[in-house]
Amino acid sequence: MSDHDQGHHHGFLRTYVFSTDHKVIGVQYAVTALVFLFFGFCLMMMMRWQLAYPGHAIPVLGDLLPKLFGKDWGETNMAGGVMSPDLYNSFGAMHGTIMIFLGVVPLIVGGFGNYVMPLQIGAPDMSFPKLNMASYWVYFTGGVVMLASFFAPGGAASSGWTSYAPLSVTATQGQTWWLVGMVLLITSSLLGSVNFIVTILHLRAKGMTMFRLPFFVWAQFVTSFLLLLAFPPLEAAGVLQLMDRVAGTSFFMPQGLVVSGVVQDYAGGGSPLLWQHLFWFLAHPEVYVLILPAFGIITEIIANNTRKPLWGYRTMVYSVIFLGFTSFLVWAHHMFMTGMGTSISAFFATTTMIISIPSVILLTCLLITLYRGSIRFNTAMLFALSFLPMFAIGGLTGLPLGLPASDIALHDTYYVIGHFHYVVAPGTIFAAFAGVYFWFPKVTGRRMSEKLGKLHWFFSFIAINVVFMPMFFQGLAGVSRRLYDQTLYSWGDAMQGWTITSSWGAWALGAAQIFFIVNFFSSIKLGKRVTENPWDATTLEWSAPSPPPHGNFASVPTVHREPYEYSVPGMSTDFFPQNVSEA
Amino acid sequence: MSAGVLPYTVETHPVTGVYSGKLGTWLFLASEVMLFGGLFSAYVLLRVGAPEGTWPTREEAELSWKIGGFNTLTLIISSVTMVMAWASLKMHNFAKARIYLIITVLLALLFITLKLSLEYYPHWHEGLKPSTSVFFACYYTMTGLHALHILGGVVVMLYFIGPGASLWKTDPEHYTNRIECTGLYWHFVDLVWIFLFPVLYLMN
Amino acid sequence: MSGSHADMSKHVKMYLGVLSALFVCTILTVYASTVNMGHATNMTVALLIAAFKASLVAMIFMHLKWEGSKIIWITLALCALFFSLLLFLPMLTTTGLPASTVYSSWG
Amino acid sequence: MRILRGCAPAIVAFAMVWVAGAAPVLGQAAAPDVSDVHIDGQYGTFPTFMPTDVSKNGHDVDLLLSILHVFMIVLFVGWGIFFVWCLFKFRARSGHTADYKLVKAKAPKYLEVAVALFEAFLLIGMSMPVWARVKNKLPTEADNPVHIRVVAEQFAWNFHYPGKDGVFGKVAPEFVDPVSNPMGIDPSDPKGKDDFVSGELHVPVDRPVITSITSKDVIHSFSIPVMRVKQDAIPGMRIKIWFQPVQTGTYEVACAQLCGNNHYSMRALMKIESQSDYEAWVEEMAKGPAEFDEDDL
Repeated sequence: MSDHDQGHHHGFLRTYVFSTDHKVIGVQYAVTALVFLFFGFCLMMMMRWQLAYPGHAIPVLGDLLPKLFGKDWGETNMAGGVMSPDLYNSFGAMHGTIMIFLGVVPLIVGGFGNYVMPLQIGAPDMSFPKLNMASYWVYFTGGVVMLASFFAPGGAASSGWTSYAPLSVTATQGQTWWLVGMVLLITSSLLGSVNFIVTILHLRAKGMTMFRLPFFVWAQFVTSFLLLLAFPPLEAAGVLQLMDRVAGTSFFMPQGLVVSGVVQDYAGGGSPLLWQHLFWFLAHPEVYVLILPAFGIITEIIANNTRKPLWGYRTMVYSVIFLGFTSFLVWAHHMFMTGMGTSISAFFATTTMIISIPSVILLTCLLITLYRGSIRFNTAMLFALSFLPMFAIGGLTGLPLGLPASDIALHDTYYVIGHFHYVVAPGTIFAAFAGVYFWFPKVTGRRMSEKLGKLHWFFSFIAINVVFMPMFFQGLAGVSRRLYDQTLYSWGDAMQGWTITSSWGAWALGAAQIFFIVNFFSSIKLGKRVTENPWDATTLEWSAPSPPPHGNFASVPTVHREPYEYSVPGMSTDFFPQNVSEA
Repeated sequence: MSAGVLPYTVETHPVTGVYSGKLGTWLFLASEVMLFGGLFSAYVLLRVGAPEGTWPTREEAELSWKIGGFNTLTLIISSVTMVMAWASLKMHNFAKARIYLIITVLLALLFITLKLSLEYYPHWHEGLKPSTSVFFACYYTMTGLHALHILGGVVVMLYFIGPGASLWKTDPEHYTNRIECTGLYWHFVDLVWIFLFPVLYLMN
Repeated sequence: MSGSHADMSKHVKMYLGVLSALFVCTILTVYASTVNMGHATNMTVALLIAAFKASLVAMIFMHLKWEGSKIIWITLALCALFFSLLLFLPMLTTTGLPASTVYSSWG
Repeated sequence: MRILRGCAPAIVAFAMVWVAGAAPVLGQAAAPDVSDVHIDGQYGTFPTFMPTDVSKNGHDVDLLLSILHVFMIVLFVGWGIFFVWCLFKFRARSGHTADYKLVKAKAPKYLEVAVALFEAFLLIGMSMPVWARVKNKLPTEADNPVHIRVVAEQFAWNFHYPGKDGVFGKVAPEFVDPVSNPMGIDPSDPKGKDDFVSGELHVPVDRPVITSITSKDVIHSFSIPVMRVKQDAIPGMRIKIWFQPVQTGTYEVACAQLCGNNHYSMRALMKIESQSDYEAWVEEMAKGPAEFDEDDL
């Protein structure tokens, strides 16, 4: 990536593999994460076949996979080319885990955060470069452990990405691998978040006050605090579950469990709900870990492509801080159905309603930013703009789930799946695509093809709605999530047409990614060469060469103004970069 | 530019008032608080939820307050020697600091040895295993994780006694800062034990 | 906290003072646990002594007493808040339900 | 639009793939009914998609859901119109520049407050009372409720009825026999003599039903969509909820929480019967199953 590295006599390994340069690490994160995203999506595309045509052999793969992994594997998991319920469950669990912990978070925090954030604040690198490298390699190891778990006896973890005990405790060995993998991923996140916070606080260029930070940096800052304080309880929970599985303790196992008619030999005295508390204590803030950096990315792009300052920058900063804080207070709204009293459920419902307010504020600010702008519709902007309505749908459908009474009908149905996928897939992943199109010229010195990019956007946007919109209908109809075959139930049978629609949407979405993959790889070599600031942007990363050399800036930048000074009256250009002095 | 020229590795940042390493260490400790917080939360929830008479009494738990108390004192002393090592560096006395560090490591190893030989080993052989009861599950997990933290601290200190000590010659202030950060971590480990001791040994 | 040579000697004396205070507290907490003051009181006393000891360690050994860095205090305050939430909210979730909800065995 | 015209061939190609995809969709639409039992009610009907509601309390949940969705659609459409209008009106074109000055708009603030107030109303005015009534305020004995213990296991529902005496026998895990005594009813307890366990949920119409829900192994979730009832079945906890059927017929009970590989097939039938039919069924069931009662005598 950095062919400007001449003069540094490091070997190949030190330059590209065990590099401490934040840009190399950022690219490593992003590429690894994109591979994992694609892999996680492939798992889902296979599951969608079973959902659409239960009991029918999967075309091509139904033959291919048993040949690839051996006869034994084929007979237990894919007899006759049909996915077994066990395989379905483990694909489901691993789809969630991979998408969240190995795909999206490493992409938007590890990838974009690592690459863009130091450049945006005018820093030569992260505060702790070696720690940064360690963070990536721990993440990588965690990913390898997760992948290896597919080959554990009994297959990969199959208790859902939530791994509710006691199901997960009594599950096959894959679950142990999952726990080990999670502990590694959490450790990686912790190392990363410490580094991010210190870097943002300490390595800002001269003149870069906190309120001159690009919004993306603020989003990363708050996200890092979420990772720092919310992840450790899950690590604790992971250790406890590991003890339950390996040392025979019973943290999550109450007395008198009878599995298949056999009384289990446990000391007992544990609580299954303990796992859920520790898990959701992380996993709700985790939602904001997914969404805040996405907001950061699209804010950059929208400000750049409306050619005007952000409407309500400070309001947005306060909202994002408030969001981060409140996200620690809402976790038990995932547990309304576990037998909760009126007062405590009212407490969590109230905090949930409160947390919706700053989200609405963020959305409103971005919407009003469009007003009286001069909107350029490049690919990055198209993805960023689609984020807004998609996130709005995701956010609004959170309301009936956050109110305990309406949650009775919708809890654990496809409505939930539709809701959080609207937030994360056409939300965060679209923002990530927007970021790729936007910062690709910075990383490679070349532009991605706009034509292929627009095709990618168009088909992805249509397809992703075809995938997820029917899920709301199914949820309202009462179809439970995580069903291997929903046609056993009258409501599932009645909604099967929508399942098939959804599946075809998923495959179309997969097909649409071909545009991206072709575009991505061809543009690295063939894309149009660009100068340092192809988008006429104002933030500091665009004042560094494309790609930036080791150490980032030719001379240390000084910051003179707010981040989004576009269309300043009386200027010859419509952008006024942060580092350009008045004179 | 290489990592060496990053600002605020030694000097304090004008706004935050600390150098990067110290800020990083405190942030890390905050996450550690939440890690042990998760364990304490588990302990409290399980203990409060335990039906009458199922939580072991002090006699049933068979944890000797004598060994626990002695180990508490060991860790407290090691905390003092740790902070003395840093104070000696501040007074530019490297030799003394090194001796204090070595004593700290020895005390840490004493703690681990006692824990293994007088507690874990005999308990295990008496059949008091993590699977025996929720109390013992908590006991082994919490003290085990704490012991791992001690071992981690030992490794770091050994590094600064041995190969890491060369930094003192080139950049004494940086070395002193690193010892301060190690100290922060070490005191935190002590602090966790200060809670573990009454919670596990005395409160049954 | 960066002090002169004389400052440091003062500090060293303070460290030794804290050491003896911690010793005394450890003995006190062991003694207090042998006196039967009722289960709740015993627990409270033990935790109070532990909290006092912990604050000594944090304030003096970890130099929090002299720590002027706002960000560290903010982080610790957040930490303390979330820690207590994590400690107490899970216990409260079953309040308002009949006592028979949670049981230890099937009966 | 120019871009879209440029993409026309690709769009056509994509559409063809879709048409090819639609063929199996149409073929599959009439999926075979797996159970031979006729299930009453309407499912997945446009526009609400919600299943038939045969309970006394379901209406409250449905009303809340309807209000919420209208509210959501109004917000989204209003918001979307402004969004699309902005995109069109302020598109980059020659002669048009962005305005550096930020608008001073009060409207979003008022709208924000209005939304917050409406959310507060939904929460305090609707959700909380419904939750308190449906989930926590159980009917008293004066309401003449039916008591049923629901015990979930991988992958079946057990419905434990107290029999004619209306009192449940003692249960303990050590008495469990997967075939003869799935609930682990203590054979020496006289109150348990007329207890019986059914794999089908039978309830009388127009009487409140109090279910006490637990699980033997892992977490399940007791879900009856037509009754707007859902409650996790958690081992180590026995949670009571209630509902009141208002119409006879045969319906389905499902498990809503992933509980293992056959989670999808954890289905039971619920028969809502007239009082006399129900009593006859109880009479019949309380007699048998002879196997374990007599063996233990």
